[in-house]
Order: sequence, then structure tokens, then C-alpha cells
Amino acid sequence: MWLTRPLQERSTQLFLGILFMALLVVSVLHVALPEGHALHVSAYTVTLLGKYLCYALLAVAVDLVWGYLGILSLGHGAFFALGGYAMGMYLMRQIGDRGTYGDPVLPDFMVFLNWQELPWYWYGFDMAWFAFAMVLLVPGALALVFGWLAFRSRVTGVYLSIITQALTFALMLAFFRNEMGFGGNNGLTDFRDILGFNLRTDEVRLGLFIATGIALALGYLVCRAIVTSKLGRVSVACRDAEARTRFLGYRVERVQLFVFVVSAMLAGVAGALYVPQVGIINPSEFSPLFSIEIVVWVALGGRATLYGAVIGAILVNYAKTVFTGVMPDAWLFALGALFVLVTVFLPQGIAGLLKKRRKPIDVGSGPSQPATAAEATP
Amino acid sequence: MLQIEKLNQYYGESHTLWDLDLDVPQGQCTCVMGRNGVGKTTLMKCIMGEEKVESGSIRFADELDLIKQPLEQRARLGIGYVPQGRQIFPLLTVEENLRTGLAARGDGQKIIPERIYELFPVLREMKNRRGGDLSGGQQQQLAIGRALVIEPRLLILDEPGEGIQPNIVAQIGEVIRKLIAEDGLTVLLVEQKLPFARKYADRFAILDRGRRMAEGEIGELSDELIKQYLTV
Amino acid sequence: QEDPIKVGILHSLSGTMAISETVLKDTVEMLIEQQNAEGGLLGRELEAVVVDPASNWPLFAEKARELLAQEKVDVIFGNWTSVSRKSVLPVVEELNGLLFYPVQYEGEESSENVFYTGAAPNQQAIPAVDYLMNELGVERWVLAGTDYVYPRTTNKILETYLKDQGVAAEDIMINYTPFGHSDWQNIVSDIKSFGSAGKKTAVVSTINGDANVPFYRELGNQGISATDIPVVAFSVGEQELSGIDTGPLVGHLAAWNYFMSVDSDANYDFIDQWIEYTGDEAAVTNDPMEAHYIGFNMWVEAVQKAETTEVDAVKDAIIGVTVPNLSGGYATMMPNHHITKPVLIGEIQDNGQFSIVWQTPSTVAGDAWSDFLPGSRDLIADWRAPMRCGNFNVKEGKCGASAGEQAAAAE
Amino acid sequence: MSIPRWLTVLLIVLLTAPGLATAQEGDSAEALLEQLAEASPRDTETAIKAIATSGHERARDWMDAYGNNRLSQVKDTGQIVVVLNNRGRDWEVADALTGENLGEMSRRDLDRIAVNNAIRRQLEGVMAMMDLYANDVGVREAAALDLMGKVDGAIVGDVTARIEEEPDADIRSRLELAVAIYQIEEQGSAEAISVLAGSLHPRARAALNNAVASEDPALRPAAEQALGSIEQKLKLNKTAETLYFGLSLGSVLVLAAIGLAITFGVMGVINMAHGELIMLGAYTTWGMQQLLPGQPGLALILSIPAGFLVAALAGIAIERSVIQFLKGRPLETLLATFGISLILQQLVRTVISPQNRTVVSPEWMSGSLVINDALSLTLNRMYVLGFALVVFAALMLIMRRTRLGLEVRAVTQNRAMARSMGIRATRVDIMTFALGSGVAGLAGVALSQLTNVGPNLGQNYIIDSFMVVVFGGVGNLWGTLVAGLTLGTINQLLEPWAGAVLAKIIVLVFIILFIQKRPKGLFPQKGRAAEA
Amino acid sequence: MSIMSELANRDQVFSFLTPTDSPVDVRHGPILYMEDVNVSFDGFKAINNLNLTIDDGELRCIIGPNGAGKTTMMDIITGKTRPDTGSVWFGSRHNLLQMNEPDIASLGIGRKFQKPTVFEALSVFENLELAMAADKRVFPTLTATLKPEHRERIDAVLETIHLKDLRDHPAGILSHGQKQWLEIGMLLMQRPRLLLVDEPVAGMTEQEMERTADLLTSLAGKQSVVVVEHDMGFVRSIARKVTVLHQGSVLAEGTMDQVSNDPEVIKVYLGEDA
Ligand SMILES: Nc1ncnc2c1ncn2[C@@H]1O[C@H](COP(=O)(O)OP(=O)(O)OP(=O)(O)O)[C@@H](O)[C@H]1O
Ligand SMILES: Nc1ncnc2c1ncn2[C@@H]1O[C@H](COP(=O)(O)OP(=O)(O)OP(=O)(O)O)[C@@H](O)[C@H]1O
Ligand SMILES: [Mg+2]
Ligand SMILES: [Mg+2]
Repeated sequence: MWLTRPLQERSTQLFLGILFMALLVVSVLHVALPEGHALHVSAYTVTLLGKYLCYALLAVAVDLVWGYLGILSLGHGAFFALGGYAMGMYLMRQIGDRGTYGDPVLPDFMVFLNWQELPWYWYGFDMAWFAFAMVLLVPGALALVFGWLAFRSRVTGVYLSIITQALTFALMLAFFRNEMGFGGNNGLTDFRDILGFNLRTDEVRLGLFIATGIALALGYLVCRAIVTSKLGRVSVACRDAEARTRFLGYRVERVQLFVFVVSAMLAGVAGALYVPQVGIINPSEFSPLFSIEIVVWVALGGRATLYGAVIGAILVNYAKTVFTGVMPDAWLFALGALFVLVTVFLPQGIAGLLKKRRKPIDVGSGPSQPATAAEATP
Repeated sequence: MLQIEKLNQYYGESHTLWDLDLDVPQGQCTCVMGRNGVGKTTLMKCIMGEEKVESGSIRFADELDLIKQPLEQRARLGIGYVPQGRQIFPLLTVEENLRTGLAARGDGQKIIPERIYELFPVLREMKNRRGGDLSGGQQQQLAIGRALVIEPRLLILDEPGEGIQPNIVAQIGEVIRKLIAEDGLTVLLVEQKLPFARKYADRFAILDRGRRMAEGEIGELSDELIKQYLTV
Repeated sequence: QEDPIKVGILHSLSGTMAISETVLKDTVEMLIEQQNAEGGLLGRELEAVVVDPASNWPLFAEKARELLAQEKVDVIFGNWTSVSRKSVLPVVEELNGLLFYPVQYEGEESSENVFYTGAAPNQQAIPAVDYLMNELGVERWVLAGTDYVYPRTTNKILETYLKDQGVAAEDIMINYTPFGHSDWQNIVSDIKSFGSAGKKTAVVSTINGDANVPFYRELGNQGISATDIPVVAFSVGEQELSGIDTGPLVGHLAAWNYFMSVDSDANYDFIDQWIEYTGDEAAVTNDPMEAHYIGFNMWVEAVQKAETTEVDAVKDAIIGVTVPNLSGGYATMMPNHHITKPVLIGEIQDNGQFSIVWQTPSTVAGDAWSDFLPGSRDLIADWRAPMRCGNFNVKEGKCGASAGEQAAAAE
Repeated sequence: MSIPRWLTVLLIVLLTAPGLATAQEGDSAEALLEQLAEASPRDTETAIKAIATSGHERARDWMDAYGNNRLSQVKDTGQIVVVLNNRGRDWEVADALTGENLGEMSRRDLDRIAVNNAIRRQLEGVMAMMDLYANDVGVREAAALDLMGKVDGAIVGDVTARIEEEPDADIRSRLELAVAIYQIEEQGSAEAISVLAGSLHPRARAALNNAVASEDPALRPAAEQALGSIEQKLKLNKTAETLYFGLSLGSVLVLAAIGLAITFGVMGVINMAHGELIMLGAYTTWGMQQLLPGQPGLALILSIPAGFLVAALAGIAIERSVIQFLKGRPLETLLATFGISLILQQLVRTVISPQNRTVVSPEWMSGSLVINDALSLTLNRMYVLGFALVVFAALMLIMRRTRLGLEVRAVTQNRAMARSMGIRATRVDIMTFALGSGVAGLAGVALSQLTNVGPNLGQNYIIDSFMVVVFGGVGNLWGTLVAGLTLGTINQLLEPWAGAVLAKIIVLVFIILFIQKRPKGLFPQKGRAAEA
Repeated sequence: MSIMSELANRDQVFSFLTPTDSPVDVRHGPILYMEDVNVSFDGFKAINNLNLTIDDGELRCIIGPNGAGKTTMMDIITGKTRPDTGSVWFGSRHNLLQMNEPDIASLGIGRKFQKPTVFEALSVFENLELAMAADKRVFPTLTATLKPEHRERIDAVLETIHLKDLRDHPAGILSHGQKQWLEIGMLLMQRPRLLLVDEPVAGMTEQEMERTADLLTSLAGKQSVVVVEHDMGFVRSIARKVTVLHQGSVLAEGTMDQVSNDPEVIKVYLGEDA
């Protein structure tokens, strides 16, 4: 089975091993040790870690398209947010009549703005299976349509990056509109239950954390399976010399579309897991700057390595958590400096440090080499 | 004109040039030969400064150690370079491509010397076309023309005949000879094609796996040497 | 020496909201410093715990959790935007914290754990409209706002209110713009032509933050002066004006519960302290700062009354607490966790201050649930025993589900 | 100004005013002011008129001070003072009566004499009436314009009288219009409607609208007809106006993007700090104005070179410290410059302030160029439009006519080869990046006249800038110009019917769809090399 | 694209084993047929009423001055450039002008570029693997596994192109000549019906040229080969039929001897002493 193929790789084994160990240790330390114990992992930390893992999954998704396919998506936040909204809508419906206005069907913000009935696109989100399917399908469908348009017309490079940015920007503005029926700027909040469990209990938090860990493991596995397959090599070929790949008989746009859609779905899953853990989804997740930040995580961790993306996401967000607490006035300096220093001194990101310096030349930066696809002609 | 001594070069871990010596006398055409991948292009790049040299010296015009000179300076010293793969600026027009050579001339010349167009009339015809649109052979001519714009003392040609129609290849050979004769130009040529080398070069040097294996007047290029180093 | 009492400060110090929120952080720090100079509270030091939620809404929730669960703060002063409050709300309720929220907002909320020291719509919007209608004879209304919940709600309330007052639908123009909107040419031009219908026209602006500068600039440049079409704003205070060339704005209005120009000794003292604290002779004070001032003093008083910082005790003790405000009167914490405030209307002056042209004869109590929205007309909030409910439906005579659950959880 | 003449006129005016009796009672200046200070809102009108007619030499000053909220009463002594400087806690005051400077006085000790819009309107009316007799045509014209809709029973006679005397035809017709409005609104005069026909002034239209609404059979048909022809004209003007709005928004986009068209379009550096370079330019303007208080115009002009320099130097610093190490790794420049942008933003927050800074518009940039009563072009935007075009032309010249233009393109297309040709790539990089950054600084100077000068300034423009550059076609300056103007115009054309939010969304969707049609932007790089 | 269709397609995964079965209909004559093709770039006519037919199994050399339009012609055949007018048929069934690059490639037209273009980040081995004839749709590619016989084939080709030692090195580090070889190797892996080879021996030594010549001649018969080359020695050694292009159209056609004695060809191309 192609999916399990990466399990034979040492790097994947190592990655999954570390991940599951971490899940286990955190869970044990959280459950077994009493609060106040020096090694006790508080619910706060568990949720925090859960959030990092969501970001890590998101970063993996971005690395898949950027690192291996050469599509610098500056709009992946959109897929993340859409997954989040799908989940948020489910959680919203779960509130039922416990909202402030006690309306059994309409979420509070709709009552509040005088909506008379539930908009049609909210139908079905009271059912978990439907909502969870939407978590995959909505981002996937958007990626499919958008990708189909773009790849078919052979939009590449910065042009593609910018229209992905335009996409997420447009969605952000749209979701900010209160008429859209997604709560406008305030977004969706005040969730209570997920699958019948009370979201505000530590057990559920732990459960979500573990679920995120597993999702990350699966996502990683899927990405790994893709990149180690022949398709992965074709992706790299597309990245470095798109035209040449076509002449070999590969339908580049379909390869791109497939990988892009998979990546979007992973981002959607990440978003869906993110929302119940942080307790809010609002249009700012669509913000283009957030999407750029994701790319920064990946670059920082090391492009085209997948595990680098995970490291980058966790590291940057951990740094954010620490810095915003320790030096609230100056954390942006620290973060900015981190970005600058890593780029200048670690050209292959943090993963570059880990990689054995076996390969003499930089293979991870295909399109940046001047003498590649650009001169495919005479 | 150019003396290379004990040159060593590495690509990362891999040692490409080994203790390489090469002498390019003034006013002559020296031809470097060797199989694919032995390091000919690498050597040229070292002379131009595009690749870092590990150890050794490259002396130009008897006094200067080129290695200490920044890359840009070498063109200004009068070294013209026609790289393998042409390396024209694809989005600049032909004329603009040629004009890039003007920067390195000390005399502040602002227009392309007429001679270039005389040598390669096709360049005049295509003056306003983007360099990248030219056919392969046209690009090669452009690359040579561009190198001549700086009126070099030493001209480095890395497989200049590649992809060029036979009559123009011959013409290039003639141009080389003419420049040598008229301007006292020194030429360092990389060429695989024996007839061309035999016809237009004065001296040869054979590389193998990054080492210089033989050197001498072109007349001394024996079948034995050819068999040993140039056949697979 | 006992452990210090920890006061959490949850205001953005970076990102888009830093513009507004940093001064609030400084305000609370100043208040803490003063309180410590007076010997602290219950004989204990106060200690500020500052975090930066960076104008990022999920981060607000995370930081609130950090403050409550990790730092174990006794109270939080924080938030500016509604969405950040909404994000934090479940956390404070879950971990039973105390949050003082200092900004005017859209209402429609009353949480057991939150104290709303800013204005509810009935403490700002409606009196302002009354003023325009009665004193300036305005008959035609432009409701211009940034597209988010506060302007939406406020405008909804105003629309109902205006119609109740007999304003025709075609005399109301509603317009929404995105955050940070910077190109107002079209809209100002529209306002201009809307205002040329012959009736006295005014703009009620709920335009937020940065969008105001280009808006007022455009007004000035298109030649709309305050005498023609006055603009009354609910989000433009001294802080915002300090970044605007006020020359062309003179005469436009704002409605707040406090202005820096208020003529009272308490206010002058507060300004002196603030200038001393910031070391900036040009530092300004504004309404949310006053709200923090009031909120902080109320909390101090409640803690003293309860003789503990324990949240439930403070929650009970604080209702009814009355402290001086900065405009020479008093503010009382109402059972619905909103406070009483005077409403002031000020005209912008060329020095970036407001000159007060009108004020309510007495203070107004904040309304958690608006009387002008159908869904909330029948709701009231009362956090005193035995009701303890944030959304009691007087018609049905029962407490809304969420609050009941909260009460149960609190036990 | 011939004082006796306007005085007599005013006296006549005031004879009809009800408050005359009181005005004569307290004749001393002190009493006049006292009256103003004590007056209830209803009485202020009387008090103002009393002052106006008092003939006191300082009367005009008082009215000015009063209108500007500068009249105060000392709490303890009741002395009336004029506040000379009202910033900070201590105010510099002068005795209102004598003009003697009393030095600084704590704000606590002063009681403001309240003024509000209603009073200000009255003041304006009175002052406009006075100005009608000024010698200067401009002043008279402004006064006439000011009187539009402010003519009431008290002054209509004088205005009518003034029409006869007025030498300037334009002013005459304005005054006629003002009187006609009065006649329609107050007297229901149908003849006056014909005077209004064709006038685009909003007040005239308002009067007609009221006439239509009044259902007065004598007025209605004529008013409707007049309105119809006005609406027709208005539509035309409206279109012109929208177009202007579009171009002006477009010019802002162009300005913001043009520097990026160099650093990103030509050099290939994905410069996320571009916005912050714009911000630096804006802050330079602010700094200049701080250095030259009271001379905003001069400061603004000096800011043009200064803003360029500051941003260019910042650009050089960025290039030298970071970007030079990222040669051949363009995507990584995104990461590094993103970091730089964070640092620069926070730097401004900590060093200067997280708050917005005030940048004053000089006199000559405020207001608008009046084409007619319905169409006036705002001056600040007009300057920005012109400035954008000038900057664009200058850049075009540099890139086309100087060696730098050629060399930078050579260097970006093939760095190693360019260096082999003797092009000093490092210098070219520095100069180009400095140029692009400097132009961003210029954009900042211009933007400081339109929007906030604050730490977030850059963030608001970075996305738009990239859109414009890419939409136009990377590496093509013309593309940037056309793209900026096009997007601006489309946005403004859509706005009236779609609203600001939707218009923006539609523009974004338009960009997405357009790129499908032309995957390399409006003006794509053509040729074999670009296709692959 | 569901799992179902993927499963349904499984039987086609290894269809590369029979590439010659591609439905190219050559019963009625030539394998490639170009008629009245015209291309112009910004007003410059690069291809001017070009007519050309290549028979099945033929080895054809095309020569002509720089800029004659040889590469452009290949661009047209492979779908990279769309002609303004004219028709191009592959066999008698496939109108190439209605197809895009991958379709054309999967029909069995392979191409070596004038300037060697390889996937620099991939290893030499992987370059060959990707070129290998196979089901190149997305899902089959995703699930494809490398069977031992494929490995053998790749190794055999590696042997042929002398890159065995560099098997696992990224192609980016190859020297110019090595890249040329790799491209030829990729072409071999593709097993196309029609090979378009643009200047295969540029930068090769005499001996390598001979080997290339052998290679190409050995292919002829089974596959059709079109070679563009400026090296007359090389052309002479392989040529059966030679076409001379000039200014976008055919100047002369015939055996090497016929062509090289054509005064017109000598004038524009060969030069007096060739
Ligand atoms: N960037 C690089 N990194 C690592 N190795 C390289 C690099 N460039 C070239 N090489 C290796 O160095 C050796 C010499 O290459 P070079 O290009 O100098 O050969 P050459 O003699 O010019 O060959 P050809 O005749 O094919 O042009 C080759 O084996 C090549 O694989
Ligand atoms: N995209 C383009 N834009 C403009 N001119 C072009 C373009 N593509 C090709 N040309 C021109 O068309 C002509 C034919 O080019 P082509 O590359 O086909 O020549 P060729 O026969 O392959 O030459 P060579 O033997 O030198 O490779 C050349 O003059 C070239 O400049
Ligand atoms: Mg070579
Ligand atoms: Mg060619």
C-alpha cells in the first residue's frame, strides 16, 4: 500500500516515534501527576501544545505544495480558516438552545442581528459527520476550483502566489461582512460541546490534543507518502522545470491540482482541530499576513523536508508564546531578528542543521537557480 | 599572458581540479581539451572568478594575481569571457546585451563598436530582439560579440562552435586568428572538435579528471594522446 | 510578607490594536503603582502581570488562560475590541476569573465574570442622537460605520430608535466600510449629496480606528464643515485626535462619558498624574482610560469590602460599589455588571481636545440588553442573589439557558 | 475695508434685530463680553450682534476668538481672557479687553465660554455679512458663498442692496441665488425658481427639493422642472467626479507600488518591508514638520528629498545587512524582509510611539479646486496624482536612459555573467535597492497627506502593492502604472453601487480571473525565455 | 477522481511495457506530416510555409543556418508553439495542433532540447525514472512502484550514457556534456515512436559523437528519429536523408552528397571549404 510505504523510512519512523512519545509523555504528565507538581503539564499547556500541533499540520500542508511543488501559496490560511469555520459551525449548532437568547436553531449572533431563519448553508452542520465531511470538502472544493482555473491557465510563480493571496484577502473581506452569516468580525465563539463532550473540561482538551497529534501523524504520513512516491518526484520536476515535465507526458496541471487539493484538505483539518482548542474562529485567520507567516514557519524550519515545517511551526509559535509573555514590549524584535538570522545563517532552515552535509549543492531551492526552466529552449 | 600554478578547486567535498598548471602565452591561441566532465569549464570559471579556488595562483599579464581580484575587476582588466551555454541575458535586447560590455571598458565608450556588427551581421539584423528569443546559434554569436565589446586582451571561449552553423564556425575561427594577428589578442579556447582545434589553435593542453596531462604546440598533438585522453 | 496580589493586564501592545490599547496598559500600571504607594491592598503589594495578545483574537483567549491558570492573577483588566472580549469570555467564565472591560461596546451581553466599565449603547449612542435631534434639529441621518458588530448593532438600535421618533426610512442612509478603509472619496461625496436634500443632516459615525483620519481629511477637503453636516463619532477620542490634524475638524462632535477637557479637580489631578507617569507633557487621557480608572477603583473597593481577592466574594461585593468618576460625579456598579455614567457631547477643537457642549442632567445606567432590539427587549441581567442571571426573560419569567448553566457551574 | 460703510449697514441690520435694546444698555466693552459669557444659548445671538455693532476695535478679534473656542473667563476674578495657546496644561492667555499678555495660566483656573455649531453658524453669518464689503474680491466671493442658505429676514434687504453695488458679476449672481433661496423657502416665491435653474449648488437643490416637497401648487411644477435639468447636469458631473476618484485612488496605488516594482519587479526581492519603507517616508514628513513648526508647506517640500533619503538609507542598510546574503534565493528574501518589517514596525512603536502622528496639510493642499458647484477636485489628491506621475516619469527615465537600468536588469537575469562582463553587481544592487526604497519613501511622504501616519501604515499598503505590481506584469513599470490606475478606477466605479466592501472583493476576484486570462499580468514579459 | 476509478485503472499501470502499441496509425504513410506551416513572432516569420514529412522508422537529419527555424519546428511538433496556420499530423489520425504537450508526449513523441534541460534537483536515476514510459496519470503515478525490471532498464541506460557513477547525484551538478547524455538517456527511457533530437553532440568529443551516432542509427527502423545538428561530420556519419531548412522553409532535401553539393546550401550554410 503506497500510504504505508514511508513507514519503512528511518526519518519517518523517527518523526512518528518522537511525536507519539511526546503525546504519551504529555498525556501521562497531565493525567498522572497532581496539579502543582513540578512536572505536571497543565491543561493550559496541553491546549497550547495542541495549537502548535495544528499549526504544524498546517505548515506541513504548505510545505507539501511549496517545498515539493514549487507553489508558494500565500493563501493557505484560507483553507485553514474554512476548515475552522466548518468546525465552528458544527460547534455553534451544538450550543442549541443554550445560547443567550435561548433560540434552539439560530446562533446568538443571528438572533442579535434579527435573522429570521437559518441560512441554507448552515443546514446539516448540526450533524457531526456532515460537518466533518465539510471540513475536508469545503477547502478541497475551493482548492479544486481555484486550482483548476489557475493551473489550467498555467499561472505560475509570483502570479500564482499573488492570486492565492487575493483569494484569501477576498474571503477575509467577505467573512468580515455581517451579511455573510458567519458572525462577521466576531466570528464564532462560545462553544460548549463537541460530540457530546463538554469542551470546557480538561479531559476533552487532552483528547483534542491527542487527536491533533494523530492527525498530524497521519497528515505527515500522507505527505511523506506523496513525496516519496513517483508522484513526489514528478512534483519536484514540475517545480524545477514545468515545461520539461510536460514534454515527458505528465499532465502538470493535474499533478499540481491533486497535490494542491490534498494540501488544502490537510490545512482544513488543521483548522478544524484548531477551532475547538482556541475557542474562536474569526475572519482574521484569512488575513494575508497570517498566510505569509505560515510560509515563514516553513522556510524557517527548512523547506522541502516536511519535518522542518513541523519544527518551524512549533518553534516560531513557541517563541511567540514565550516572548509575548517575557518581553511583551519587544517580542517583535526578537521574532523579527529570529527570522532574519535564520535566513542569513541557516540557508536551509533549521532542518539544514540536522541534515547531514552529504549533498554538496543546494537541491531544495530549484526555481531559484537561474539556469533551469527559464532557458528550456535554444 | 596567463600563468596558472598548482590550482586546486573543490565543489563542496569533491575535488575537481588537482594541482593544475597551465601557461597561456601572449598573442597565441591555447586550446584546452578533454572529455566531458574533466573540469574544463570549471577551470575557465576559476579564471573568471565564478568559482572559488582552494589554492594555487593565477597570474595575469605577468604581475597580477587574479585570485585576489574581484570578479568584476577581471573583465575590466581585459578578459573577455564566452561561457559554455552562452549565458546571454534573455530579456535584454541584443543591443542591450552588447551594451553590458561597455561598462568594463575604461574609455567611456557609449556605442557598440561597429566591428562587432561587421563580424556578426545577424546581430545587427536582430538588434531589437530579446536575446532569449534568438536561436541557439545566434545566441552563441551574440555571446562572442558581447565579449568582444570590452576589447579584451585575453579572450576565453568555452566551446564557441557549439550549435553554430559550419560556415560561421569557420568564420569564428578566422576572427580569432584575425584578432590575434591584428590586435595581439590572447585566446584561451576550450574545444572538443579536433579539426577546429588543429586549424586555429597554436597550443594545446589536455585535461583529465582535473589534472593537466599534456601540453604543447598543436602540432605535437599526437593520435596517441588523443586516444589516451580524448576517447572514451 | 504575603504574596503580592496579581493584576493581569491583557492589552495588545503590538499589531493593529496597539494604537489604542498600549495606553490602557500604562494606565493600569499607573493605577497599580499609585495603589502600592498608598500601601497596597489588604496589606499586600499589587503586581502587574503584562502579556501581549498582539491584536490576535485566539491569542487573547490563550493569554487569558495563561493569566488565570498559569499566573493565577486575581483580576484582569483588558480587551478593547468586541471580538477579543468574545474570545476571552469563555475562558474567564470557565476559570472563574474577573475581567474589567473598559471600552464602549454594542451591549447584548452580561457575564457573571465580566464588568463592563465602558458605555453600553444607551449610554452613548442614543443620548447623542437625542442631542442632534433636539438641539441641532437634525432630520436626516447618515449612519456610517465600519463593518463589524459594534457599528452594526449600534446602527440597528439607532435605526429603530430614529424610526420610533418618526424619522422616515428615506431619511436614513446606512453605510459600512471595511476595517482600515482609507479611500473615502465616494462615500463622502455621497454624504454630501445626501445632505443636500434640504433637511438638516448629520453623520453618526461608528467608524473605527485608523479609518477615521482619512475620513475626516476627506470631509475637510470636500468642503463639508461641521456647520453644514456635523459628524458625531463614538470611537474618536483624544487619543485618536492626537494623530490627526484637527484644523479642518473643528466643530465635529463626539459622544463619550468622559473628555479630557472635563472641568473637574479629579480630572485635573488624574491628568497631572498621567503626564507625570508618562513623562510626556503632551500625553492625553481618554474615555477608556477613565473606565479603567473607575473599574480599578471599584475592584479595590470591593476587595477591601470583601477583605479578600477571592473572585466570588469580590463579585458579590462589587455590586453597588460607588466610586468617584473623573467628571465630578460618581459611578456605581449595577447588578447587571454595567456602571452608571454621564453622557457628554463634545465638539472637536483645534487643539485636539473636545469642548463639551451638552451633557445628560444625571448619570445613565448601562443597559446590557437593548430596548430597541426585538430579541433582547425582554431580557434583563441581575447578578445578585437570588436571581444571578445574565439574561433573565421577564416575559417568560425564566433565566436563559446559558446563564443557568453558568450559575450551576459556579456552585 | 471702509469701516464706516459696513458699520452703517450693520447698524441697519441690527435695527431690525430684536436684541437691539439690550445691546445699547451695556455699552462698555466689558459689559459686552460679560454678556457673552453669561448668555444662555438663546441670548448669545443678541450678545454677538451687540459686539458686532459695538464698533469696539477688538470686536472682530473677540468674535474670532469666540468662534475658535478661545474665549475664557478666569474662575476667581471673572476676568475675560483670550487664550493664545491652548495646548497642554497651562495656557497662555491675554486680557480680552486690553490684549495684554497675561502669561500662562493653569487650565484649572479657566472657565471656557462655550460655543457650539449653532453659535458658530451665526458668527459666520455675521462675519460673512461684514466681509461682503471687503475690497478683496476673493473675500467677497467667499462671503457670498458663505451666505448661501444663510440669508434670513434680517439681512435679505442688505444683501439685495449689496447686489446693486457689487461690481463683480459672479458674486452678483451668487448673491442673487442666495436671495432667491430665501425667497423660495421663506416667501414661497415662484419667480425666484427661475434664478435657481441650472445652479449646481447643493443649497439651491435643497431649496428646490423642499419646494417640491412643499406640495405648494404654485411652486411645485416649476421646481420640478428646474430640478430635472439640474439632475441631468449633476449626473455628468458625478461621472467626472467618480473618474477623478478612480484616478486618484489609482495614483495612490501606483505610488505605493512603484518602489516595489523596482525592488521586487526588477530585482526580484520579495520585499515584505516595502510597506515599512513607505512608513519611514511618512514619518520623515512628520519629523520635518516637527523640525519646522508652523511651516507645514516648506516641511512637506523638504520631506520629498528627505523622505527619499531616509528610506533609501534604510534600504541600503537592509540590502547590506541581509539581502546581499540571499543572492539567488529570492524566496528567502520574503522570510528575511518579513522579519525586518516586524522589527521596523516595533521600532517605530517603541522609539516614537504606537500612536498615530499628526501630519498637517499645508494651506495650499487643503480644500479643493472648484470646477463648479457640484464638481470640485480635492487638492491634496490632485497633488498626489501629479506627484505619482512625476515620480513615475523620473523612474522611467532612470531605468531607460541610465546605465543603472540596463545593469540592474543584466544582474538580475544572470548575476554571474553580468559580473563577468565587468558590471559591479554589488554596487548595482545597492543603488537599485536604494532607488526602490527611496521611491517607497516618496510614497510615504505623499500618503502622509491622505491617511494615518502610524506604525501600521505600511501593512495597509503592502498587499495592494504586490497586487498592483503583479497585475501589471512583474518587471514592467508601465504595467504598474496602468494596473494601479485601472484597479483604482474599477474600485471607485464599483463602489457607488456595490459598497466599499463588496467593491474591494469584486476587484480581488477580478484580479484572480484576469490572471487566468493573462497568466503573466497585464504587460507580460514576452519571448522564449519568459514562456518556459 | 475517486479511489474507485483509481482501482479501476490499476490494470493500466504498467502499460508502458507496450509503448509501440500506441494507436498511431501509420498505415497510410508518414508518421509525421507538416503542411503549409507558418509561424511569426512579432511580425518576424520564423517558419514560412514549411512542408515536411517523416516516414515511419526513418532517420532524418535536418540542418540549416542558425535561426532557420529548426528548433521552432520542433516546438510546433511538441505543442510548445502554436503555428499561425498550417496542419501537423502524427500518423494519419492525430492532429497535433489540437493537443497539448503531455498529450503529444504520451502519443509517443519524445524530445531532446537544444540546451540540455534536466531536473536539477533530482538524481540522475530519478531523472530517468520519470522519463520512463509509464501510465503518467496522477493516481497511477502516485501508486507506482519500481519493479526490478525497471531498475534494470534504467541501469542499462545509465550504462549507455556513462553516468553510472553519478547515478545518485543530483543532475544539477553534471557538466554540460553529461547533461546532454542524460537527456539522451531520458529520451531512451521514454521509448517514443518519434524522437526529436536537437543538437545531440554539441560539446561531445569525437568518440562520444561516434557512440551517439551508433545509438541513433540503431534506433532507426523501430523508431523514427529526427536529428538537428550542425556538426557535418556527425551528420554525414548517420545521414540517409537530409533536409536543409532556410528562413523557415525547406531549401533542399536529399542525400548528404546531394545536399552538400547544392550551391545554395553551400552559400547559406556550409561555407566554401566544408
Ligand atoms: N556545481 C557543481 N557542483 C558539484 N559538482 C560539479 C558542479 N559543476 C560541475 N561539477 C562536476 O565537476 C566536474 C567538471 O565539470 P566541468 O563542467 O568543468 O566539465 P567540462 O570539462 O567542462 O565538461 P564538458 O565538456 O561536458 O563541458 C564534472 O564531473 C561535474 O559533474
Ligand atoms: N519567441 C520568439 N520571439 C521572437 N523571435 C523568435 C522567437 N522564437 C524564435 N524566434 C526567431 O525565430 C528564428 C528561428 O529560431 P530557431 O530557434 O527555430 O532556429 P534554429 O533553426 O533552431 O537555429 P539554431 O541552429 O541556431 O538553433 C530565429 O531567428 C529566432 O530569433
Ligand atoms: Mg564544459
Ligand atoms: Mg535551434
